[in-house]
Amino acid sequence: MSLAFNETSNVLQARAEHNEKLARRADRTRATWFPIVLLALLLAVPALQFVGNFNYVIHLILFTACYAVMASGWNILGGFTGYISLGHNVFFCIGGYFAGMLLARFGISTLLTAPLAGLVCAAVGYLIGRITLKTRGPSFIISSLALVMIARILFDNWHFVGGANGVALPANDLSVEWAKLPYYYAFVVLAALTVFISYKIKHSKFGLGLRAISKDEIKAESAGIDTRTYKTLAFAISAAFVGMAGAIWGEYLTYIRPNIFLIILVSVNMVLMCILGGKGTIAGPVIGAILIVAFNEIFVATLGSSEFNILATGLIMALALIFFPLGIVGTLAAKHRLPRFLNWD
Amino acid sequence: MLEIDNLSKHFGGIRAVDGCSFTVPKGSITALIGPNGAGKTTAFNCISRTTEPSAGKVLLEGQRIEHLRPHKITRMGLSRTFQISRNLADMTVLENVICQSRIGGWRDLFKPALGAEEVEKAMEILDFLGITRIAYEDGSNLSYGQKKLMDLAALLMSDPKIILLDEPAGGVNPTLLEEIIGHIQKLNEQGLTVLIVEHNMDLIMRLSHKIVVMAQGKVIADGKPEEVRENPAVLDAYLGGVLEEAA
Amino acid sequence: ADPLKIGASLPLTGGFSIAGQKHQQGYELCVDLINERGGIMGRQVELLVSDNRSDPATAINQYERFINVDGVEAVYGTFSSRLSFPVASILAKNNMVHPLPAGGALRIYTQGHKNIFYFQPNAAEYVGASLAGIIKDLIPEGETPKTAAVISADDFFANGVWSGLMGEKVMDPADGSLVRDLAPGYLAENNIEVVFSERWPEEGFSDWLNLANQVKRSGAELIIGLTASAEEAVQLTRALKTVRAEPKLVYFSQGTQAEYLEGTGSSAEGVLVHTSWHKDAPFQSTLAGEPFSNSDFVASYQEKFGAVPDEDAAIPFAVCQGIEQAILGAGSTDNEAMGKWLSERTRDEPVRTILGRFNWDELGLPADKPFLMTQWNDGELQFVYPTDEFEGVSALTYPKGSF
Amino acid sequence: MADIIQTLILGLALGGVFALMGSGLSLVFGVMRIVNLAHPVLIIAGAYVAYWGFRLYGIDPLMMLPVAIVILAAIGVVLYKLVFEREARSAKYSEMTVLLTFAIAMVVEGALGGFFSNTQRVTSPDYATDAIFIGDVFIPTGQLYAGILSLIIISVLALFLKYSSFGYAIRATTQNREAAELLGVNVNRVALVSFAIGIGLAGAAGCLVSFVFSFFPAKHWEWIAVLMSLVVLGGMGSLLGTVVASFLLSVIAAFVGTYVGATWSTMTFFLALFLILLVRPQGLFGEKPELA
Amino acid sequence: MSELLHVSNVTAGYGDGPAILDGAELRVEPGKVHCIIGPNGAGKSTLLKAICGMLKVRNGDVLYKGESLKGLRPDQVLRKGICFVPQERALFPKMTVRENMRMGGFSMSDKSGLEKRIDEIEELFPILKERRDQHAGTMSGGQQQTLAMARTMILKPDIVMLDEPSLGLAPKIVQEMFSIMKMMAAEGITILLVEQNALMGLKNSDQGVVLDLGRTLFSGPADDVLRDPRIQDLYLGGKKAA
Ligand SMILES: Nc1ncnc2c1ncn2[C@@H]1O[C@H](COP(=O)(O)OP(=O)(O)OP(=O)(O)O)[C@@H](O)[C@H]1O
Ligand SMILES: Nc1ncnc2c1ncn2[C@@H]1O[C@H](COP(=O)(O)OP(=O)(O)OP(=O)(O)O)[C@@H](O)[C@H]1O
Ligand SMILES: CC(C)C[C@H](N)C(=O)O
Ligand SMILES: [Mg+2]
Ligand SMILES: [Mg+2]
Repeated sequence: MSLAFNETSNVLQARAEHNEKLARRADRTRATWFPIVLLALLLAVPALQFVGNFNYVIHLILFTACYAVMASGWNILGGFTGYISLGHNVFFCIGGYFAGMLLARFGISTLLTAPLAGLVCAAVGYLIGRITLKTRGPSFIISSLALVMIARILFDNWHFVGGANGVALPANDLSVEWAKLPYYYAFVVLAALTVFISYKIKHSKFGLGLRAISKDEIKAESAGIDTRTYKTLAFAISAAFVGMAGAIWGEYLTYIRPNIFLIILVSVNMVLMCILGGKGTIAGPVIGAILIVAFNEIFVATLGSSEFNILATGLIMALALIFFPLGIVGTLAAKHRLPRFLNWD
Repeated sequence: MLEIDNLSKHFGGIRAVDGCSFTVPKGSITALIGPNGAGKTTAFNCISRTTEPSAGKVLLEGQRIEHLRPHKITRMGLSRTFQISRNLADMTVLENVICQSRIGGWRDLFKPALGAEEVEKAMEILDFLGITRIAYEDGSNLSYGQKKLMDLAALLMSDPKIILLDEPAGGVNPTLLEEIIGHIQKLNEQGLTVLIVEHNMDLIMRLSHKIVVMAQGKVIADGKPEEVRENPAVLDAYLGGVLEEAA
Repeated sequence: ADPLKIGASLPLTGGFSIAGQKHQQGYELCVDLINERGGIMGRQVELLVSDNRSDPATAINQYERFINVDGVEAVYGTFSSRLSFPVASILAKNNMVHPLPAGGALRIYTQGHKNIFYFQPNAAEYVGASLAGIIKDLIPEGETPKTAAVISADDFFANGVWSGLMGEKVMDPADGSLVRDLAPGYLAENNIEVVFSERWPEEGFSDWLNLANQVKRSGAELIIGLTASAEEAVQLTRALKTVRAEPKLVYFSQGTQAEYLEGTGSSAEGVLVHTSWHKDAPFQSTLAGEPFSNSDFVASYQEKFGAVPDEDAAIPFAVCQGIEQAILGAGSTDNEAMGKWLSERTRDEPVRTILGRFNWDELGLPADKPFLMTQWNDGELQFVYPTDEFEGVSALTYPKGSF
Repeated sequence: MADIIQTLILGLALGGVFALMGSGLSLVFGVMRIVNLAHPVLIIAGAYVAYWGFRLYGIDPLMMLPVAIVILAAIGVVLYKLVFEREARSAKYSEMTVLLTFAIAMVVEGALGGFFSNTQRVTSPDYATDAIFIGDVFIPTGQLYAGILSLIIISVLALFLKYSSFGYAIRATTQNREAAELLGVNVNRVALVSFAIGIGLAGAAGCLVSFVFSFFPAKHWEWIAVLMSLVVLGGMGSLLGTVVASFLLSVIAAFVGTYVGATWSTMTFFLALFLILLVRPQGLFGEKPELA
Repeated sequence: MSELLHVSNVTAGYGDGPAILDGAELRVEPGKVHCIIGPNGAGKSTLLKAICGMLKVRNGDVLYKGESLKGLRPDQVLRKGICFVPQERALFPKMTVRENMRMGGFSMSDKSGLEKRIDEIEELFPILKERRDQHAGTMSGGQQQTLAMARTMILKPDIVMLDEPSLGLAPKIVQEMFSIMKMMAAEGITILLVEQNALMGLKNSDQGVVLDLGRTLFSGPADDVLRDPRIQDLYLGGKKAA
């Protein structure tokens, strides 16, 4: 067999063409208009109260927004940085108690103290991160689980804040149809803010560093990234968002008690929403939150009750994970089938 | 520029690096060679602090660095590649490369990840290495050689003062290698210091100003290429009869 | 006519599932019987039950859905103080009558909610009175236990009982204010010295043998185990048997259920448990305007579910009866009117349920209604105290001796 | 003194049970990198097998061991075929499995609840509430039997992994799936079998648990964190580590329970985990990771 | 010309990505050493993976002794007598050197001679004997490569496919390795290797193959490949190769 070409330049040219054929292109189809339209719609929803009683719709959106905040916040650590925490509800709890006790003792609404609660959580998160972020992978996951248990026992035995029995918080004075609105707006705005900030983080040097950490910490470190600071910072930021959500949630429920915050279902929900929607994506946590809340509602409404409810929830979760291993946004994007409006990255 | 003083690293009973001392003069291309398992990679790891040395000193421009965390060392201008290339999956090659670019202070942290200038610079480097087509490919979906090249690209991105290359030529096509050698020489002329580990003797002989030979964790020879290739100890321990053939 | 919708959110799964499912049975049975008898004011009752998975936030959520989406005209309460506490605020905000089947903690009632009505004998803090009564009334002087070990789950209800026994102050942690000062406590009043006391956490406790051993070592003659569930009662009983404890008297706050007997067998002998209901109590009540006795309840329950009911099914049944009577009394499902009617009940014109008569004080707690004390004897839960309420009281076995 | 010895015995007694509960978890993680959050609920499934054997036919729970192992191993096979086989090649495998197994835990819990109701159960063979008294000090017989059996089972397993040819294949597959495949290992079958063994261990643990603790479907949530901390503390995937950690922690917990307070005894597990991670992130018997 | 292995017009790629190999041809003759060269990313490793069953062959066929290997799993291909040492060293990092060697004989049905065979091979590679109980993952790059090579010799397969065997080896060891390879060839083992150390590879081979653009551009006697100036220019590093 002889050479299939004559001139070396032929090959070089053929190679250029061949490369062109195989090259993967940059993906630049982002739909920022969609989240903005969504936000505008959500801000208008309470107007429905003028024509009827839509308290439940408002409650559902509020609840979804609350989880969207937590899931997006979690995503900064779990999605970008690759540290799966099953213990983020600890910050939900700390935020809830911090702002809740200020409300109980001094009557300051949590809507005002939420940012402060966020800061407190960031500080606590920073300290805890300093310890637990030494471990990686499954060990980290489990240390986070242990964190919840420790927090649970401590809060259960802290009698100043009511121990296991918790504290009742005063409800606001608004009439039934308007009582939810302050919290509704707080959560919707907070969700928008969280999404916006995670978008900013993801596309910053900091975000790139976090993603590098999630893949190979040693490589990241030797690339000049201060991994320890980056990841504790990511931990603190994500704790702050979860904490702010906790602050408002406590007042909304008018009751704070360790096992409202510190049950595994809360932290798993955050994780699940991210994974289902697409870990490390911007839209993922929001979509995950919407879907999980919706599933929940559908099951409770249609199946009413019973073990079947748990079974079905688990089943949906398993199927989603099997068929969308990268989450809905992630998997569709990998297959180049992501509808445009879901690409917020 | 870089001074290694009595460096040791023990793993249990194995003395991977055993009281090793040598220097890398500023502006030079220094080669570190030696048989398999001599401790070259381990020495690299100690210098870049990916491994904690058991004893000894490492000085970069007169400053001791063996206690610093790796990113600090990198920020001081010392960058390295890995013998078995480590790359970041789920990130495009472009991101892999840009990830390595230098970050100034806090404020830089929140700048856009892929700044236009950086992308341009990165693309130039990729183009030079002939791997533009994989710029948006996932960092883990590469051939062995492409990974090595990507590593090299990342290194060039970081504007280092001194680079440590661990077998950069391994698995790279000879034709491309020629170009890379040329490039390294050019950078060197512009003032970059290079410490290189390689088994490709041809490359070492052509490139380096100084050769350090290690065996069993110790430096057994240190000098100009001409001197080292005549050294019987080196011939015996490392080269066999290869050199004659290649020359 | 449209069906009359009534909603109940219950812990059908999760930690409280055993009790929660029985509550569902109780509500269902009652609603079925009402519907068989023609419904309330000619309207069939439609019961909506949702599973809140023992989670307070979900419970709140579900009551809101009942009210805002399903348009229920009345609600039944949920199980346990933990869940009832937050639900109380939400129902108060929505001006619904809130009948509680199980929510014994005093603090639920001291928050100032109107329209809240407890359908059990009394608040947790006062349970100890019955135990004290037994010791005073049924045990010959000189043989009464002199020392006690008090061990308790860290549970809302159990903590309440603890406060009453030990004479603690009940505080509201929200503002640090005093809710009730219970000093000196039922034990001190009866000259019983507490030689050992300990609490175990709400979840995840497994060191029962160790705990039981310490109880035994303390040499206490009276063992008070404030268990939060039948499961804990089983664990504790088995552990006490293993370490061969030999107290004179044992009281648990949970353990009336068949599951308790199954898990402990003959070790249950002589164990006292308080209860709000007993199958042999000869209470007469009304259902759908017709007379309905406690034994009718036992019979119809057995017919429907093939088992003997326990208090976890009986209490919700009583709640359902109470709401029915309130609607009839108010003449409509106007919750304000229903609440008014209920709070106007008196000892002579009470609500009549299979738990007996109910009328409430201004807090929403039943007035003048003692707990029943039962004891496991010969594999049967026998009613032993108080002795003067009705016929058919069995004798107290004393001392208990070994397990 | 008697108090101290007694506390020690009680700690050890509980440790034996935890060791077996944790070992299946450890095996499945060690071999397949699956963090199996469904393990505790499968232990409960195993306990149900023992329970029904006891209740319907009066069979001693210890006699039900082989039955439970077989049944649970079969469940393991089904789970593997349905869920894990297709996931095994995914790069995100290890963390994916945390969530997948969480989902499975819910499905199993729901199914168990549906079949057996949420009522709490316990088997009561005579030895379950008996004890051997030596003077003032007693050894609870139920936990003694459970502990001895669990150590036997674990030892057999450890020997099997270390020396059998299949054990080699298992370890090889864990470390480098592709390489194992290239050397002629049918990696899917290896994964399948080892998963089945791990779940079979849950069945064995279930039998022992059935008379030591009472159980109901939702009970597994209480165990997850405790078992996980044992496994992490011992060093992920190290059988020996899990056993040592189980005994160590149970003993410490017993002392804390006696001398500090029952509330704090559970805390021991988690606090110890935290402290260990501080000084030895890889756990007691884990491999030291690369420099962090 | 009798051929042992025939890769005809094979198309293959990763996942549902583009076809990396597009019409690759390869004829492997028994008892000879074949060397594949080509630029980085040409698809050389991909070709070997496709042969051994790690990658699905989309089009075309792989015939071994006239039988198709398409659709077989790697462990099945191995049992047919084709042994593959991939480029990323296929070792078990947390097993000792000795255990790694034992794994090499995993597919043998009769394991009685295994230990002896390992001892024999260890004689050839003294470092392996010395480091017997060290975990493979902690060995130096070159040591790992040696181990991976040595391990394939346990089975005495029909065909050995080596992806850059000289990678990271000291010159002296490279020489040794090539002489071992020749030894194997002399014993009748057919060798198919991919080399970026192309000069060295071709000099020690009988047949040379150039793979580029996902296709086979040239195949013929190794000397011809070495001598062609265009190939020198494109793949061997230019003039100095001569
Ligand atoms: N983590 C470790 N544990 C034990 N021994 C180790 C470890 N890392 C390296 N070694 C040993 O230290 C010695 C030096 O290894 P090193 O990787 O530095 O060699 P090298 O000179 O880079 O060799 P090569 O040219 O083959 O890459 C080797 O004998 C190796 O087996
Ligand atoms: N796991 C993978 N997933 C997707 N694409 C891959 C993967 N591995 C390799 N590729 C692509 O296939 C092409 C060929 O890779 P291959 O490894 O066969 O090259 P090679 O000829 O062996 O190169 P080298 O000499 O650098 O080893 C590369 O361009 C690479 O982008
Ligand atoms: C009597 C019990 C059933 C009451 C319930 N445990 C509560 O929390 O109030
Ligand atoms: Mg090396
Ligand atoms: Mg290759």
